[in-house]
Amino acid sequence: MIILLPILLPLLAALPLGLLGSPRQGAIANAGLTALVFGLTLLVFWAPGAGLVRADRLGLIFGALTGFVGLTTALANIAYVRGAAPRLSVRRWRVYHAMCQVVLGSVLLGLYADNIGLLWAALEGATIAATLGVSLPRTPSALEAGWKYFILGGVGIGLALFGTMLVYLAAQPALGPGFGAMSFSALSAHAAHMDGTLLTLAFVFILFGYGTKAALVPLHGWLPDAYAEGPVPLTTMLSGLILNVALIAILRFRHLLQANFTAGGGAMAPGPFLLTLGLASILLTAFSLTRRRDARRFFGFSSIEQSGITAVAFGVGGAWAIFGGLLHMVLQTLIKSALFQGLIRAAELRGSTAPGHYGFSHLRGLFHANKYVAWGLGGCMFALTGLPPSGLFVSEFIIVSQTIQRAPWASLPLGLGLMLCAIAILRQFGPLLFGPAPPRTKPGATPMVTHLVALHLAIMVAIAFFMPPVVAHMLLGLTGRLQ
Amino acid sequence: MVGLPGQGMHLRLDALSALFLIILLPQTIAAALSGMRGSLTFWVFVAGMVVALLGADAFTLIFGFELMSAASWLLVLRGDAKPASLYAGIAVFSAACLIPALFLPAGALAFMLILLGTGAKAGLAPLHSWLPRAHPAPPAGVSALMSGGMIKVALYVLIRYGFIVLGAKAAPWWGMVLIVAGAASVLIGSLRAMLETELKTLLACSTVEHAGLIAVGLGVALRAKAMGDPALAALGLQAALLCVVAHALFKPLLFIGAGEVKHATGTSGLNWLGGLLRGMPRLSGLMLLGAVGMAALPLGPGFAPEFLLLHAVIAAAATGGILAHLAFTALLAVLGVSAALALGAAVRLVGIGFLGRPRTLQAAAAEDARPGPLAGMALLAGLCVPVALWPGLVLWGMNPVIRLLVPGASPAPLAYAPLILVLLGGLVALAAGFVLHRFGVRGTREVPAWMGGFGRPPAWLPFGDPMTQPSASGFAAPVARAIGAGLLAPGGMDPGQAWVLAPLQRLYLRIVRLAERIRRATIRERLAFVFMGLVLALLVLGLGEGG
Amino acid sequence: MLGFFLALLATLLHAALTFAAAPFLMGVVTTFRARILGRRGPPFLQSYRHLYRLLRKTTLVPETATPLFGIWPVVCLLALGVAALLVPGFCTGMLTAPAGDFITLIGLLGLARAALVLAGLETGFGFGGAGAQREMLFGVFAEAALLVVLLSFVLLAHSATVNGISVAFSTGQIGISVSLGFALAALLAVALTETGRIPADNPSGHLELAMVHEAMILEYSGRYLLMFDYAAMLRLLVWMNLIGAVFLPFGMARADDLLTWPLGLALWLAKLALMAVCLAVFEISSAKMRVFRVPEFLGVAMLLGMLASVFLFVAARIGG
Amino acid sequence: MNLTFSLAHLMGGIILLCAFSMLSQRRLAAMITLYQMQALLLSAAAFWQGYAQGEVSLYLTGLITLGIKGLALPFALRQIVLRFNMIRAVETAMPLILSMILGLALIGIAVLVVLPIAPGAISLTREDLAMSLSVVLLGLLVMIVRRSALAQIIGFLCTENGLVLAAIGMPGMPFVAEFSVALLVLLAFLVVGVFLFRIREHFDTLDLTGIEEIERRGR
Repeated sequence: MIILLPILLPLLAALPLGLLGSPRQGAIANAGLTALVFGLTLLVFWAPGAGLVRADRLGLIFGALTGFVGLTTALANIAYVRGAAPRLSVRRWRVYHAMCQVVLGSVLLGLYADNIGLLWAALEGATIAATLGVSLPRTPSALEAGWKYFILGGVGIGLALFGTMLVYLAAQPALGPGFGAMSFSALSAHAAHMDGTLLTLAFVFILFGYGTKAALVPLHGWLPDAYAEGPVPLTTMLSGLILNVALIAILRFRHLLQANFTAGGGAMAPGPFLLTLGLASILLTAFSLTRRRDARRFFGFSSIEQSGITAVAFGVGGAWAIFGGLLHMVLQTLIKSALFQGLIRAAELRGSTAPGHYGFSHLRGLFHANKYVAWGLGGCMFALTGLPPSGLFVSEFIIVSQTIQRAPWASLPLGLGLMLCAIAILRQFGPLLFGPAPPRTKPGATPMVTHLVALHLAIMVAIAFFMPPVVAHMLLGLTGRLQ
Repeated sequence: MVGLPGQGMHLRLDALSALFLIILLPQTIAAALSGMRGSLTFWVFVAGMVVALLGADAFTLIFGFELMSAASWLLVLRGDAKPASLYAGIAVFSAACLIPALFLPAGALAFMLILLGTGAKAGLAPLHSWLPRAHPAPPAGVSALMSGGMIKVALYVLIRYGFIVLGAKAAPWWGMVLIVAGAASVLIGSLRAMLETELKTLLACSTVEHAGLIAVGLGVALRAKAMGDPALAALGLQAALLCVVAHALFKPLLFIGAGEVKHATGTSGLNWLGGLLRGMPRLSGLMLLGAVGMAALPLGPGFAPEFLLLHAVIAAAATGGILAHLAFTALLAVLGVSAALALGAAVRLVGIGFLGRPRTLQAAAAEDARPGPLAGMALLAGLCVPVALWPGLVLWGMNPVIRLLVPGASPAPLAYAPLILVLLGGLVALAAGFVLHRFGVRGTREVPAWMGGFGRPPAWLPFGDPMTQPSASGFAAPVARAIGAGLLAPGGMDPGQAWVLAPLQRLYLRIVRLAERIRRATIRERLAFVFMGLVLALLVLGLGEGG
Repeated sequence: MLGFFLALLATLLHAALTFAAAPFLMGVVTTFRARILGRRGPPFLQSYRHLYRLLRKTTLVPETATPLFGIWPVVCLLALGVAALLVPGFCTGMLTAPAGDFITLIGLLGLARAALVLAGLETGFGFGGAGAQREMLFGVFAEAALLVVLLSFVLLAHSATVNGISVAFSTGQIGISVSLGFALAALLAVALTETGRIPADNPSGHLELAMVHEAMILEYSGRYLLMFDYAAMLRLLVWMNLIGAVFLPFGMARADDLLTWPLGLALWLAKLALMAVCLAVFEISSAKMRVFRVPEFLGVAMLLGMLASVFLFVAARIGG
Repeated sequence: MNLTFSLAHLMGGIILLCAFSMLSQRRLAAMITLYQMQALLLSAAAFWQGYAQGEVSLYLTGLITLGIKGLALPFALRQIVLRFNMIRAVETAMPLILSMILGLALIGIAVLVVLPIAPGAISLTREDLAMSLSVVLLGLLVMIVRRSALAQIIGFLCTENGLVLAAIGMPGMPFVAEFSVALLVLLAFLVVGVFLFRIREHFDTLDLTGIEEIERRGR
């Protein structure tokens, strides 16, 4: 079973990583393992597995994305560890690398699993690993962030489990007891015959459970702190990957509900729930971004916004909107990981990558320190706003236009929120890049990671604007089935 | 395949987009000559405008429009970070209005959104106050293209949607809304142009005025078209489109010139200039020509559009009920006041900046402009000449556009014939020249200025005491006292800033404070948010399914 | 062919009479004014002597003036000269009639004003600037009032050229209406301001601080001053012609009918004389206003113009 | 068959009662005792369901519950209480009576949500579902209305009990779920232990006000 390899390899490798090696060796091993996993995620396209772990197209695509982002993050991580090694003990670094691998493996499990129980277990594993990772720096604020993450994440996990059991219960009339009632493919095939009322109840719990992982408002409480306090490369994984798994899980359950609703099975339409949470996320972010003085917290809020946009897209429904939402997830993952890599470089140029060194006032005037890093980071920031030539323009265009057509009432808050967020991000752009640099700033060398950032951005633009029609039609067919 | 996944981009070239592309060309060349050739962002900016003009589907249109906004934002940011955020806000706001509008069913809501989106970008009141702050920020070439080209692209979108896409559903009151917005911009723009002392800000205010003039013309045409009066619609369109063409020539000219003034003297504040005509004769001559266009004086490029516009408004006053009649009468008064204010602004620009004595040493030592910008300005000035002297020809060239916008219209010939005026003027000049030559004493003698009988300035002030000269702000003081006090917000602030943007900003801050309170919640309170959300959802569920 | 020839002849006659009579008219007004005040006043031909004297004087150019110093008088003179050719005097239907659009006329007056103001700013001395800024302030309201008045004319006459308005009004179908009365009052106010007569400016005043028109040309001398002075005279005539053509169109000759010319000429002179007397009487019976009262004065004119337009509409509604 | 259901009902009801009485307790020791009772009842319920359904996995669940939740966890919690000298009453965020009214309302909502489910459609009775849902919600409420970290953890554990109560009622639910719950509790407590240890390192008590203090400093 090839499909088990990319999942088990990192999970098993976590043990030796957690017990052996210096930080530097750990980072290199981490990168090597991740490269292997990336290769495997590509290989899996030809062997999507069977039974409990059987990847569908969606899982495969996001699996490859996870592998790629994991790889670039791990590469950037080598440089990060080199600079940050003295800050933590060797044991902590070992735990840190082990947790990176656990997160990677659990995320892949979550994406590839066909079983709703496995999906849940995967997310739980990822949460625990990430909690440990976040609290590693052991400063009071890091502990606090980890504690928040644990409490809110734990509650979310509990709610998701309840939802999962309710889904199983709702599937009883159609599928009877046993593994069949927990398999996504079986559930989606028999969605119409499930108990609609129970399914709706289940969806509410799933939404609030996995919504906590996806950091939708009002379940977002853990995210900004976790972003700001944990080690940066781990934050990258958090921002892109765990959010993605949670959102895809929500998408899959939403599909069950929608199918049941369309077939007249007694379920409520999932749209209003998702739209409400999504719009709340976007609007709260819109008003929270301006006052942020710490760059990582700032981009943490931006992640909440992106989750909200995706949730709105899923809530709007229809093949195009879901396509837009998925495209948005892919692009935003690429941008965010590039952004955090750039942020590490920027902080390094200013002396330290420790948490607390990411204030905008500390980073400002990057252009005077290093032109390429500045443009890389600035490009990522600009890309987040959704103005062309950023790829997010395409996805946001699709989402907004679909919202207008399918849920007109939502378009006003959506447009307002997107607008305010974009303005808030652009407001930071000027000072960060071209503002007066703090005194005693020395121009720094151009690190290799800048190329990685550029690569991310190039891929992002290419995916959005140069998608071959064949691929686009294939994806639209996929989202049509998911609708 | 480039563009929206699975759909791509579609381009189209018709008479309307061709017209706007043509007016884009000379100013792009001029801006490139003025020193923007090497800037990638500048070319992206131009490309955005071209794509927006050529776009045949909503995606391409918005893509080009926003690319243009984004690139120009970056250019503004590099010039001056302060107005950049405001500019970005307006750019995103127009997208936020336009994208929904393109997908709404044709109707009043769609048109109003289009009007908001394009009006914000084109600097129509009440969303104009950003323009005088943002347009002067980037290098002169970009300012030129922003004023001459970018607002035209916004108006192009307005025309395309108002007349073609939503044309079938148009109602007369759409035109009235456009006219009101235009009239307000005309009045505020011209008044502020009269009061501003910074050269580029002054020009940007004048841009607001011209955008308003174009909007008034379009409004008259839209109203007439909806009322089934193609002749009047054609007249209004002629006025608007001719204004588009003329403004696209003389405003970039003026902006590039202003940039050169700044380059030569280190300042573009009128109160620090003066007497530039001596040091920069060629630049000053070209600026004078541009100022004639800006002031809408006869034989200048700006007069024919103004002429057509006034005629269109007068003709429109004869249609509709008593309210419309009153409105158009008031509109004429507004246009009259503004025309005179624009004349005053142009006169002040020339009279304070280029005539008189230098007010600073930099102004006294200014050397003529660099050849590149000068060549660009000369190109624009050369193109101004046919527009000024033979506007009929330009209007003839526009006929396909007008027929495209108002099917069945037959544009009337122009009643204003500058060539005849030139001929008459020539005859008068001949006669006067003959009299002076035959009977008069020739020759002039250079003497110290009389200065109302005051004593000569000391030797260390070769140009006299600058403080004795009328200043730019002093020149505008009577107007500021007579009109400004009534039309502008307290403190001479722009009403759009004081009564639209500032309250919005306060509202925003209030909500931000609320959001901060949510952000500062303790863990327990955050948990309570989750819990409340869940309970609320369950309640909705229970009530929804139970009831 | 004959019609064209007659029109050409009428135009040439109009041009000759206008350019020749302009100083005379100014002289008449000045002399009348003095007579009514009980002084003897200068002779009627004093203006010609004044102009001739300027013609024979050397022209002085201030050191601080720019090369454009000599351009402004020329522009001012040409703009008003062309305007004088466009406004019909003793007859309608001249060759220049089609080009004599009212708005073109407003534009030409604006051009002349711009040249005058720039001349005031040319040397960069205080009085010129003070005069220039006042002139600009007056212009703002004058132009608006003029446009509003024009609206009533155009709606009544269905023509925007001065010639067309004159023809339409002379046919008598319009009749005397309230709105024309308002329009007349408004137009008179604008005319007084534009020509620099008493409530707005004192043409014979010599206190620099209070001057408007004279202050702007203080640095000019010789033939440049000649041009400015002559242009001022032309401006007065243009305005009188304009008011005559619009409000007193009766008895105007038709260019293609030679027989009407004598009466037309006689009546034209009589109208000018009448207006000159009226102007003189008005000037001595009122005082010059403070600068900031003038905008109010013109604002009233603008409101009157709007009232004219409104009454026009009301009348049309009642009549139709 | 009738007996099966009524007994299961009875136990579920008592578990709910335990959860509800937790709301009314001010002292940690009493809360721990209530939790222990709840866990013991839960394991009994699991055994009973295992017997009724003939499922071996349910016996296993019952054993895990008995061993860890019924004995080990309360013991550990008591140790913490003793060591940190937290006998005194804990601070509540709102008046007790109000929180109990809220608890009642929550039970009402749980019933309201469960009512529309078609009675015959599923084998688990609606009442059982309503009870487990109520326990979950009450646990969350405990987390919100108590200011002490330990009390919050007890609330969290109560929520887990509710989940297990639902899980053991699921007919033929594959073993995955039970295993996961056990894993969750184990791991969760592990992590909590780590946290307690560290929070002990930085603050004098387990009271979360210390953390709230950091929060107030703001960023």
